[in-house]
Amino acid sequence: MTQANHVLLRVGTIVAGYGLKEVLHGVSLHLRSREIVAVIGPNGAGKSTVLKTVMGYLKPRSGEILFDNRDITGREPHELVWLGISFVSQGRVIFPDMTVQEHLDMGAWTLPARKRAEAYEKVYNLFPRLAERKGQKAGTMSGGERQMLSLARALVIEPRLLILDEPSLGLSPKFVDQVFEKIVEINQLGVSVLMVEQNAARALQSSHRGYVLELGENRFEGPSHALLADEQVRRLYLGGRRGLAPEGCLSP
Amino acid sequence: MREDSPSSADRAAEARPEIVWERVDRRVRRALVWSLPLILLFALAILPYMASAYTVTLTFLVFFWVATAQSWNLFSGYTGYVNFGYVGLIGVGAYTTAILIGKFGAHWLLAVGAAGAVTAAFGFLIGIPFLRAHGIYFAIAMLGLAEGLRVLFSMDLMAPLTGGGAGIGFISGMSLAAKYYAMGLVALLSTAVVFLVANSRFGLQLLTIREDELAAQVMGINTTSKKLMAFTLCAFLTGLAGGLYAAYVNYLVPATMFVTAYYTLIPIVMATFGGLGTTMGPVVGAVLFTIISEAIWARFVFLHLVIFGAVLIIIILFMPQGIIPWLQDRRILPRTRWL
Amino acid sequence: MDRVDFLFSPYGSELTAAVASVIEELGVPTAASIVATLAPWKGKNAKWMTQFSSTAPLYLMGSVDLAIERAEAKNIAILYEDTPFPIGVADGLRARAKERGLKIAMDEKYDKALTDWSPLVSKARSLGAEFLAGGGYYPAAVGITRAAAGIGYRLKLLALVVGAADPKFVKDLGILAEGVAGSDIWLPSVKTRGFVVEGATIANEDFVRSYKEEFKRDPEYWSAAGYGAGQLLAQAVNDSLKRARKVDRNLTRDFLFNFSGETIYGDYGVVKLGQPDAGMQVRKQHFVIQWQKGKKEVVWPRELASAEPWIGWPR
Amino acid sequence: MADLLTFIEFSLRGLMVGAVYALMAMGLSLIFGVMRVVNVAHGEFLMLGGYVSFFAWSSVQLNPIASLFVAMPLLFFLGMTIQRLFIERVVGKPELSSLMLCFGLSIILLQGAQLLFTPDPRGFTWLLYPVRLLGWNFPMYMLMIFATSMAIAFALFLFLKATRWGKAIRAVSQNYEVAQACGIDARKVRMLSFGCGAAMAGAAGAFVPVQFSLSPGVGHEFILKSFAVVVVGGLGSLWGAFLAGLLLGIVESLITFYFSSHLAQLTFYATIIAVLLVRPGGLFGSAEA
Repeated sequence: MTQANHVLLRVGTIVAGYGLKEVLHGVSLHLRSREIVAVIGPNGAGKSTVLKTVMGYLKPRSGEILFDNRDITGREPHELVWLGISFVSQGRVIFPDMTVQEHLDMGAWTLPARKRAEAYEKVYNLFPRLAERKGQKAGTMSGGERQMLSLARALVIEPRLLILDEPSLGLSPKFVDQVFEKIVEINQLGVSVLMVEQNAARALQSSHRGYVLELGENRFEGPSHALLADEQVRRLYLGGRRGLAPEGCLSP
Repeated sequence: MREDSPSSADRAAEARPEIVWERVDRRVRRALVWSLPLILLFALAILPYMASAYTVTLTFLVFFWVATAQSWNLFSGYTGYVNFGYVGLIGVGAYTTAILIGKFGAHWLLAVGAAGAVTAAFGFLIGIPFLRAHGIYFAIAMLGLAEGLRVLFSMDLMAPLTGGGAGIGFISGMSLAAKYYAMGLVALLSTAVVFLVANSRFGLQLLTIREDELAAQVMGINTTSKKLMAFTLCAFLTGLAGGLYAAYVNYLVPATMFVTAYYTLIPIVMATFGGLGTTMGPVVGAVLFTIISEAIWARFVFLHLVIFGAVLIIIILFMPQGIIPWLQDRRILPRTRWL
Repeated sequence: MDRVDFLFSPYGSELTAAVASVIEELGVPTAASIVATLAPWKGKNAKWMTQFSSTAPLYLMGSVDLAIERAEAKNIAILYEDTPFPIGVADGLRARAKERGLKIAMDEKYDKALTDWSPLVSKARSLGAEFLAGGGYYPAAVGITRAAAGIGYRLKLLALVVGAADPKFVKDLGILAEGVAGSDIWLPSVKTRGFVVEGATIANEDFVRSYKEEFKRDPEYWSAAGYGAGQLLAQAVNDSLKRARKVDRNLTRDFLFNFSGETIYGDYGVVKLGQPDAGMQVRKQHFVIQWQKGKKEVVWPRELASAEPWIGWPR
Repeated sequence: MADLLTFIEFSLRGLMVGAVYALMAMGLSLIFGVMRVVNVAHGEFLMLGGYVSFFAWSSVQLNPIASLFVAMPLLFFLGMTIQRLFIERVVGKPELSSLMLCFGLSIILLQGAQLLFTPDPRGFTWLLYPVRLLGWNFPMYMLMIFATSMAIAFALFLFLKATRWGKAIRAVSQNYEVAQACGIDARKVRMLSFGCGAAMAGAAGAFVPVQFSLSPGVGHEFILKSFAVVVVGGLGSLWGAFLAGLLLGIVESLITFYFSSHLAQLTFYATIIAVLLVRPGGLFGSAEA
């Protein structure tokens, strides 16, 4: 498709907020093809707001967003899906009264009818547990299963860019590992990933590059292993924990 | 939602002083501010001696609509809880007066006072459970209440008091002038109460509930008791107005007293048009709409309510804050708490 | 309103009731032309307004006589809307049934918001009622007739106010309207002697003829009521002019309360001034009408009947 | 024994009236579920459906079932237009806006109908003869209306369950943001749902001139009953609206027969109040609110 170093997403100094309150005061970031980029930062840093603005749920007051060199600033969320961007929102509240298969049907909204069966097949191969529960309603599933379902739903269209908002929020440690393993696995299939994470250390370990936001502004950025190794970042954002050796990191 | 809180609005006004009103010479302004209300009050006071019975009756109705629009505004305009069962409160007030005069031969003064008290008590009692329901649920519950009262008041159970479906007639013993002055006082009282509320901590707390009830709770406001206070106050004023209205109608039938499309719609339109959560908005709305109504009523009976509906839609879509704040935003009127 | 000498009243019971007190306060002689409720007069000691039209209880009283004498019904079910006018109609039915010894099998009112009459009509049938009477306004007349037909209810007589007298009734219900009885206060065909005004007698047929020439259609009852009330007030004014050479409110009023006679609308006569129910109509009669072959026929009282009553519904 | 039979008879009778309530309430619930708007003008859609059916009958003798094919599309497009022009602007705004907007629409449609169609009550007679069923006499038209209503209700369930756009409606009502993240244009779905909701009310209305009496104000009684129905069923729940519609039809019929129509009406309003105060999410529905 595109060459490896191509910049897929470029967010240029966006300013955005809710009502009278401005949350982002000019945040910039970019993501290259086949990269996993993690955005971390303390509570209220505006991490999720960045994603909401990229996805078009929130219109930026200034700044621009380019996807594949195309200006997508202020586009509606559903339009972005047609361009190959998938979004998994925070909290895993999906469609409680719909079955697993129906979730995939919805995920396949932008696919032409003839391609859907094949797409379902691929996703079920990636998430064998879901294949066993095609008829189960999402409302009756556990938190971890619902997160997998959310990912599956977002992957049906084989997106070029997958955007994840707090994928590990509220999951038990066992599931947290599973989710991050899955993200890396998805990435290896060729999907670029932009994620926002509360669990900063874990996110940096499973990403190529990272951004640190604070109070709606860029604070640090760089390769994830470098951020993990950085004294200041570790003290301020990783709870001062040592022993998070950069060895576990993905190579850029 | 109104984007400008009163404080920020005041600051904006200070920053840009080119308000149309303020271009007028200061002394002229002061003279106008003091003389206009006095002239108006004086004119209204001598009206019954100067004008025809028709004009007096029409002005009486303007007073009634001012009082009801203000009362509706006092609760719904400030808290954002849409009271779709407003006619129920008017009905309780009206029936209290009718029963006390018609069945017990009470003096009208006592009966109308009692109407205020009974309606306030009624509002307080139903407020306790009803105000637990939020937003749309409250609106629907109130609609159900008004219709339920209509049926209840026509049932045999209540017939010894209400006369059932056949209605209750009585002679109020009030002259037209007495009705006029009494309703005028109720309108004045309602406006005064709204003014006091608007400029108090209480009013600010109510507005906070309207903007975000959860946030208000977090800020330590006991939202339930504030809403209940506002609702009871609204019921009290409505009861007085409804009681005097009964003296004007002289004959109450549940089927014609509890008409939502009339007694609930009109105060809502008047208050919303003038500006919810303002002091003078409902007055402006009531005066304007009674005149419009009277002008088109005779020739186009149905058209007159169509216009009410259309105005409501236009306001909601294009100037949700109402005419007074709209004029303030356009710097035609000053931002003062008197409005 | 300050400088008028007399008034025609507004249309309808509730409006009239509402203005009654204003009229009394201002002292304007008024003949209330279309109002069937008693409320403005009953126990009110009215001094200025008289009832020109008839009262609700008179509407269906004749049908009770018809049911007893011709249909040989043994009992009656009274079913009526819980608003002033139908309540008055039911009062009349109840009083006449008691007076004539007709057993009351069911006596029930319903809320004006009722949309399905079949439970109530079924109840009347389960109580064995042979004569069903009452109603309310137009929707009730149609609804009750439909509900009765829908359950296959066979009645000796079905008499309903006001809707059953409406020409639409037969259009909406077709064959089912056949044999349904109703009440009419005035018909173009009824003969009256009318008033002698300035030497010329204007009777009902004269009124109908001129109306037809003017408007190219039959007058409705409210036109006749208005005209009749006009005749009455004109006579009252003439009377005042004759006595005092001016239009005097008191003299006009006295005439309205004391006169007893006939206009094109029919008989007129009210309770005299000073008595408890002063101003209330006591002389105006109602006819029982019945739909027969798509036409409205007067079937009661006998001396005014245009056709023999049909017994048994549905046809 | 006779008492039990009477009880069953009136339950069945109520069930048939309840089918019309169910149709209307399902539309109301659908609209609420998708855009959190209580369509106070829903009764007027019912009224308009009634006039379509009435004029179809009086001009070309089209029976009410056939006229559904006119009434439903017409109301569908009217609903979509109203949604696009007015309702869409208040979606997501405080409920004061949407409630008052719909109230204004309701008054305009009601008074407009009075100007256009006159306040005269209308109706026509169709299949009005008793049919023996299970030992009781039921009017033929009632059986037909019941069967048609059931068919329409199930068609709606099927549409929502099995079609692409039907599923999209459910998706938007359950999670509007995720539905957008699937590529679904929520504005189109809102238009579609409002159209469907209006068409349901129109379908219920098509039976009004046969079963009840049609006048411009007829919507008022029905909207109040529908509120009771959706409140019992849980606002936003279609199955809840369906079942509660039938249930309240039965309850109304039984109370009218055994007690009085006043008590039956009062039951509706008391139900609204009681349910909202005890379980704001409805009896059958989820406790969402």
